[in-house]
Amino acid sequence: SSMESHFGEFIVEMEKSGNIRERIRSLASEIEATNRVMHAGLLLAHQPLPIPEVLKKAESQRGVLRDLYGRLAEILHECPGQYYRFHGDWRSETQTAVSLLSFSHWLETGSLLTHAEAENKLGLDTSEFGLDIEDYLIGLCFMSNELPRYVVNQVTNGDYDCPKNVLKFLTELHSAFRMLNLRNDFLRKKFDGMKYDLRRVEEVYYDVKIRGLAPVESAQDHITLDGG
Amino acid sequence: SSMESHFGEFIVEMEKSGNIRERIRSLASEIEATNRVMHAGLLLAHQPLPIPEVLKKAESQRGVLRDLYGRLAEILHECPGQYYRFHGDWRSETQTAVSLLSFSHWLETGSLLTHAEAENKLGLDTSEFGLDIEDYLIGLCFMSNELPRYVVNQVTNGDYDCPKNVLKFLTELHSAFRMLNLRNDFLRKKFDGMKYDLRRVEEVYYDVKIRGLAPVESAQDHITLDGG
Amino acid sequence: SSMESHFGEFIVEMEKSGNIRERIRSLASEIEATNRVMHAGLLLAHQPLPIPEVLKKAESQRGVLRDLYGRLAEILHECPGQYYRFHGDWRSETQTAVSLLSFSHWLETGSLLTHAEAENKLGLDTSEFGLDIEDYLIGLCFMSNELPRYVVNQVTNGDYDCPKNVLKFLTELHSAFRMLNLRNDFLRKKFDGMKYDLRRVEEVYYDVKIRGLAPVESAQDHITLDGG
Amino acid sequence: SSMESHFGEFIVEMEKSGNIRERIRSLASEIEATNRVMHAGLLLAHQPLPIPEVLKKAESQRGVLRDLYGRLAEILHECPGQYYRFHGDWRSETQTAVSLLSFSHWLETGSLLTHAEAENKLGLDTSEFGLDIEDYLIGLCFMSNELPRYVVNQVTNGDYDCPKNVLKFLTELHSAFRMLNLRNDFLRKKFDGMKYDLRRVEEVYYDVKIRGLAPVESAQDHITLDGG
Amino acid sequence: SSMESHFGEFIVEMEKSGNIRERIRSLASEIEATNRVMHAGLLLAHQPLPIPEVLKKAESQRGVLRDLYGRLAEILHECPGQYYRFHGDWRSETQTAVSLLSFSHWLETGSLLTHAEAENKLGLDTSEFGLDIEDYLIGLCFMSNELPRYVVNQVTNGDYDCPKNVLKFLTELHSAFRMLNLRNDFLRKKFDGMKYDLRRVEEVYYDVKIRGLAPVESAQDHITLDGG
Amino acid sequence: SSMESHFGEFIVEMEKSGNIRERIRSLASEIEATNRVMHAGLLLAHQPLPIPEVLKKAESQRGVLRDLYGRLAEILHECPGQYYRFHGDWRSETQTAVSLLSFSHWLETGSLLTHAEAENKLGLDTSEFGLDIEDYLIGLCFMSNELPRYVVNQVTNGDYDCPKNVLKFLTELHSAFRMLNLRNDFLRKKFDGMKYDLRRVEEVYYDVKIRGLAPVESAQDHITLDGG
Amino acid sequence: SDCGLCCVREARAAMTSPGNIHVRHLLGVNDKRERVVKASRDVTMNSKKVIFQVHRANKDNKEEVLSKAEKDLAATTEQHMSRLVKELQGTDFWKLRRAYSFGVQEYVEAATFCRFCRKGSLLGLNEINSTLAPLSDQNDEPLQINALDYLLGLADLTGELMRLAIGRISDGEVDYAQKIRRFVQDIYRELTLLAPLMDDNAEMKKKMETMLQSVMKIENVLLTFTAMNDHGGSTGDGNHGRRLRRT
Amino acid sequence: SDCGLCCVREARAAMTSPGNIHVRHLLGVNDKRERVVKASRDVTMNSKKVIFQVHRANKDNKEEVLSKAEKDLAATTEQHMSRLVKELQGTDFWKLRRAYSFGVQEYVEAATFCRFCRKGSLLGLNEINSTLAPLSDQNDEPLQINALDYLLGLADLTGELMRLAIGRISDGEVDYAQKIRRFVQDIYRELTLLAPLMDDNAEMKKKMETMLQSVMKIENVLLTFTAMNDHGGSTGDGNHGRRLRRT
Ligand SMILES: [Mn+2]
Ligand SMILES: [Mn+2]
Repeated sequence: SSMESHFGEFIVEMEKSGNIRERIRSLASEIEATNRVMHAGLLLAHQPLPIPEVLKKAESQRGVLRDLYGRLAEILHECPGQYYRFHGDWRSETQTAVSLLSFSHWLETGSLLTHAEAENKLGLDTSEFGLDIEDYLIGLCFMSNELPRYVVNQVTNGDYDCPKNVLKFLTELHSAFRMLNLRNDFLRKKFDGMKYDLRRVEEVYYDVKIRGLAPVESAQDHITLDGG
Repeated sequence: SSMESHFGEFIVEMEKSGNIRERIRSLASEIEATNRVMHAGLLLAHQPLPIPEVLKKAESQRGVLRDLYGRLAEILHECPGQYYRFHGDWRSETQTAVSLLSFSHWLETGSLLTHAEAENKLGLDTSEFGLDIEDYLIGLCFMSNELPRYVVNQVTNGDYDCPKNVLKFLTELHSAFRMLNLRNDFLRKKFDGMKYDLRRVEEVYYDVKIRGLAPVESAQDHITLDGG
Repeated sequence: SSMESHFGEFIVEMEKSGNIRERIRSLASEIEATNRVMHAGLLLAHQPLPIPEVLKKAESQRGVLRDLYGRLAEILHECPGQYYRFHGDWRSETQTAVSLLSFSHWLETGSLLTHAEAENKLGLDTSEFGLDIEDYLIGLCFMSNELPRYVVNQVTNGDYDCPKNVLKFLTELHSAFRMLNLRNDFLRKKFDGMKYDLRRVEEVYYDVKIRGLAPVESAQDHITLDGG
Repeated sequence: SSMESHFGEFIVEMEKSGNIRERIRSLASEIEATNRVMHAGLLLAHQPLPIPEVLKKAESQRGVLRDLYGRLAEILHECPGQYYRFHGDWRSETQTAVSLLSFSHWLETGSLLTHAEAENKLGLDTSEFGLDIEDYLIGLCFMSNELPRYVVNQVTNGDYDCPKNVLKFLTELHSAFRMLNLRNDFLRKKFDGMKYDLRRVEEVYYDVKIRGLAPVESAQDHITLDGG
Repeated sequence: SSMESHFGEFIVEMEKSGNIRERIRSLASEIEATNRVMHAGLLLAHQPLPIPEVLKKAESQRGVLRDLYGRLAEILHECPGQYYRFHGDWRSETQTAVSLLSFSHWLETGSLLTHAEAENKLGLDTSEFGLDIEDYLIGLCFMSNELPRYVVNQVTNGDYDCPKNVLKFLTELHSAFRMLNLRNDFLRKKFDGMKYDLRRVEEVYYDVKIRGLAPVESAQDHITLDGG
Repeated sequence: SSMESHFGEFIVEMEKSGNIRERIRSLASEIEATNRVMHAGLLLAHQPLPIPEVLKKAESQRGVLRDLYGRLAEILHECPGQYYRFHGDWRSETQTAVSLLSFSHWLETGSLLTHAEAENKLGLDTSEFGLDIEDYLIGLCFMSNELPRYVVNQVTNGDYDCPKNVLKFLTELHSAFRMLNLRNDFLRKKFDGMKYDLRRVEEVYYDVKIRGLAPVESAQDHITLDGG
Repeated sequence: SDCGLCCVREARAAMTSPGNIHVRHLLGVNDKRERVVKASRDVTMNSKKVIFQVHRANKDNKEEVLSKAEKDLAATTEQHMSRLVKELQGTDFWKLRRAYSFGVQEYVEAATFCRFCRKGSLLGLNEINSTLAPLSDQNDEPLQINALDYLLGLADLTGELMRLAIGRISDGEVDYAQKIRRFVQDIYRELTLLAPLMDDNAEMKKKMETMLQSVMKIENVLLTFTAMNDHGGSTGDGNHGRRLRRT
Repeated sequence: SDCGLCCVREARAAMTSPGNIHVRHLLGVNDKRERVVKASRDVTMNSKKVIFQVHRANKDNKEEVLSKAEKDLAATTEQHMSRLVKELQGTDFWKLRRAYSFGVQEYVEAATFCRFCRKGSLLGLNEINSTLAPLSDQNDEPLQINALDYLLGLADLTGELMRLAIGRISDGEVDYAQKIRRFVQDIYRELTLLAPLMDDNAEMKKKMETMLQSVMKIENVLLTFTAMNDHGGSTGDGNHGRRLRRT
């Protein structure tokens, strides 16, 4: 019938998009597995090991991740303009990846992984397939959640410098986030949680400082904190 | 700090997309209101009124709808490639609109509103902002859900021809849908519900026929049904 | 201390409003008990009993209800302007009361209990303590939910007139509601449910009619339905 | 039909109250935004900055807040006796506002912002549209929640006087609250949380004192504490 | 470490069984697709077509099904004793397959597909990988759900013999089920549904009989029915 | 009907037990209020006041409490054997009462309030209405939760003897609890909390000791502590 | 070490007094609750079997099937309810209620179901409790099923009656189904008054909803089967057909 | 009547073949599942007792208490795990898993807890399974605890280790607590990799969250107790005090 011929047109199109979705989902689950391995590696940061050793494992996954995002980009190039159609299928994995990359970046350099650096580490180019800003920011919130535990364990492992550095970093990050006018959504909720991380790190820093364990501050430190 | 300047870049971008989303949501709620008025008009089809009178009210909203979709298209033209980013904000209203347009089309012509006709009625052009196929198909499922009630009320109002015609239409629609290889998602669930509509219409046709109320079938009818 | 004297001022005021709330809650639970007895009485409508007998029990509670609302009004007169402060404590009971009163009114007269009549039956005056319109409307929705079951049982009990009358009443009620521009809230949700009641009654009417059990319609009936 | 004319009466009334609610909600979200800005300013109190500088930002928002509450009052004057009908739409924002105003007041003066002072700062007059006592009290509880963090950071920043002063203030506030006979509701729950703030401040005071960091107490101090 | 090697073994094991599960799920979705095709064929039974033609399409899928179950059996042979570990992944598809096979068997022979015959048609051997009895029984319930629709459409298509035959079959099936002690909730619920099918078929049978459309019954028929 | 009279008996019974429950709940809330007053008195223990003065207020409530439990016992005598039917309605208040009584007992005597003494203070006889052992034990856990705060404040107030005494008491209490087989989840969780109290008290003890503030220990003390 | 010992000593002393079950439970010696749970599970299982047995009855085998079901019920009473009776006394009825409530509810469901099928009437709580009395030779306070468990069991009964009604209609016993409808409507109405008065009525509230579904299922089936008794098309000549099957 | 009979006849025939447990279950004759549930409940109860027993250990009574706990564990194995072993064989392991899984998890928790307290090491699944082997004299396929239940039990173990760590710290055994921290961190890390691979991992996902809470509780307690070892004020002269107690 004419109805059948009409529906016939849809078959190809639905097959095509269904196929793309399936390939994306399969890639997303590979990304998740890679994240898992990287996460397990970074968990060693809580134990008294030298940082380079901790980073080694995470680093080894970075190539894998880059490769997977490369394959994801290829698929998306097949269907221009449909980035956001399939976004839901990989976004949560990307947020986790950002949180892991930014945590290991911070361990290594003590500074924030920028949006551009994150895109770079994932091998993304901003032209067609970039890193969604919200995903980047949510990833940073997830990273922040790891910091209080890290500080606690570092102090237990005898590193009394750590709380002050983390506090400085987190205070700056928190106040940078506050500049954004967040809607009442998932990102806002995650950001609201960041204040508990900050408070916990302040507490640990207080504990270290009142016991006279923190290294003596120079005047310069003060200035940096004020501007944070 | 450098972190602040880095976050400063996000402010503009997030403001911009937040603004677009707000405008889209506001349009979507206007579409919803228009759908309600159109729906109220089509509900008269369940009462013993002449079809043209029923369609009059619905028709008057078509212009409004077209205008609203025109404004939606304009917004989307501002942010090329992001159709699917905001799709979730208007898709449910569009599905309802399709269901109403296809029901009134069927009342008027007895035939299925095609995808192209639906786009045309909504004033959409396929180049940038077309009607998503799944939304179209879900709209048809919603329309199918209205048919059993329509048949029951028509028979109550003394129109014994109706069940047979509806049955023929629905049988064809159902078998056209069956050609599609649906994933396990919302559309599939909606389509699975269509069989209950079909069954109910068959029951009404049975009621009418066993009581000798249905008009005598010609041989030709038989053939058409066979091919359905 | 000065803080204590400052807080001392609050004690009296909080005691007072706490006391009022307690009395209102206690009254509300008496209203609920009265509703329960009235409801149990009206459940007899589903059994083959003469209507007057069914109504007798419900009627006997009407005096009790009126008395309780009288006492509620007295309390509210003690704290002018605070009707809505305590509204949440009795509104659900009032909605149930409206549904029961309007159902028994319909059983008796076949017509809708108006807002003014409902206020009158509850002994409320509109000046200070009236019946909130939304509570009234929600009560009507609850009443509508009872009608399909009533129709089913009446037909089983041999009353074949019933479906048509109920259908006429419900169709009118439904279309009157549709005139209102309801927000997306509780009332809207309840109203959306009314369409299932309507559909079920249509089905029963269809069953009766196709089997030739419904009394023959006069032309006048048609006209009334058309205008519904 | 008569039913339609009956419902017609409701349309105007529902439109009116719906419109008021919408305006109130929009104002409430403006209040929320203002609170956010004020909060961001007060967060600087946790860093080693001079108090006046911290207060400057918060103060600048006080005019905005006052203006917004003025507009809220105007709307409520349109519908006398319905303060509590819409109370739920702005109460949470008002509680936050009270917490911020009382915190900045305490930073400035070291004393509690009274209910009358709070009304005054918000530009409310008690006749028609006053500050609900519970909202005021909940606001104080929220303020109390900020104090432990403040004390911890002040000590970290080298101010060893702070714990004692805060402890004195909080002990008095807590014991003033205890005079109230709170029902089992939200306020009670918030107040119950205040004891954790008190305990934490006691702990910090202990830390400072056992290390001989606290300034020597005079006999007078002792007396004040005893009476707290 | 030894812990790592110990857990490493589990990872291998879990990956292995995860792999098996994946292969099973993929097979299950192939079975589902095959069921859909077979179902589409059998749906033609509701239209006025000769039975052999209807069965042809279904039959063609039987080989496919048998092949798929063969591959399923192979996978299960790789992990002896773990039939029930993965059972949940294919059981619903198997129930559907049984319902389709038993329906087409009944269309062809008028008799029930036994458990052994079902296993045979699926190419299963009872030793390692048999057909779970509950799946078989649930499949029969699903088949029963199709019968009322079949009867209604057959009568509409002019076959007045059909109701009596179906009624006899269903009555026997129902009374056979009654012998089982069904404590399994799902199966029992499905069996409860069979009562509705039976009732509906009976209803159609009486509709036909009352109008003198049914072929003349012999005395023997009566007895069987009453004793059903 | 006989059914009505049968159910009528249940209504009487349920109303009776509902009435009992209401009276018990009302008593429970009086007990709670008394506990609050007693608690407020005992909170003074955290300030530098002589113990007898602190105990005076608590003591004055003991008569009230005893009276309330007397009335509770009377109600329970009306429904013999139903102690545990209503237990949930007063158990939490009783646990609090035990915690307060045992805290004031410890302040006064330095020893543990035994189960028999607790029953005695509440005026309970073990025959019909005794003190449930779990309630008693949970009460002790609650008391333990107060001790760290007490120790901290006592040290702040200059009493350096206190930590050692509390530590000895708590160590013994903890090891006594360890003898019990706690499978009850709530009690076990509370007991887990006791470990934290113990740890905190120990910490304060060492803080004091390390600074030479604690009175000189004899060798014997050491042994007891180590073995705790 | 005085403090600790006193507490434990006390508990140990209490252990020796056999009536003081809560202390012994606390010390992990007493497994009464566990035994009650096990007995309750057995009561549940066997009661379910009785109910299913009753569903097998039809016009022809009714006497035989019902007798068998009643015998099974009696066996459940003697073998499993008796274990509950032996374990429970006095304060246990309420203290351990959660451990046996489900079993007792299912038992009430089975017993009242048998009675309805036998006599068409409601088996009262007193009657059930009087059958439990002889099981306790040793206690002065024999187990009494409380009204709450009885009413909760009754609520479940309506589900079985719904199944029964639909089955009876399929067998042509429409009048019997009408009788069930009336019976179930009455129970529902009475429980409407009672449910909100019951202790902790969340469970009952949920059952009330299920019960209303069951009542309406019966009503809807009866609608098409009795009232809608077709008269042979719009000519409406029929006083034959199914209506003849009713008597 | 052919149709009905064939179905039932088949079922009845199947009943006579003892291996075909699912048919017999369906006909209500087989109560194996019920017996497995009961045995599992007993295993749970007795394992919990063993765990609590181990918590009573301190430096002084460690040997005595641990030996008693190990004896109780062995008794649980012989008296109750053996019942599971007797009931289960072959396909039952997976078909009836839900009926015994909780008991086995608790048993794993108890056994691994004993081993950690005794030797500070992780008791492997193979070791547990080898203790079960001798219990089955009749089966050729003796019960093997599967990896899923073992890992789920291990997840619960961390909760007990958390309690142990806090208790040990209060007793001054800070180094022991450090050892527990390390052990629990390792388990958590390994399970991070494993959890998502497990069948139906919703249960494990929930346990992972609880486990992280437990790990962090240990870490936080250790923070204040070791690192924060106070040096006697800001003068920081101290190399004495608590630090001396560690060794
Ligand atoms: Mn049941
Ligand atoms: Mn555990």
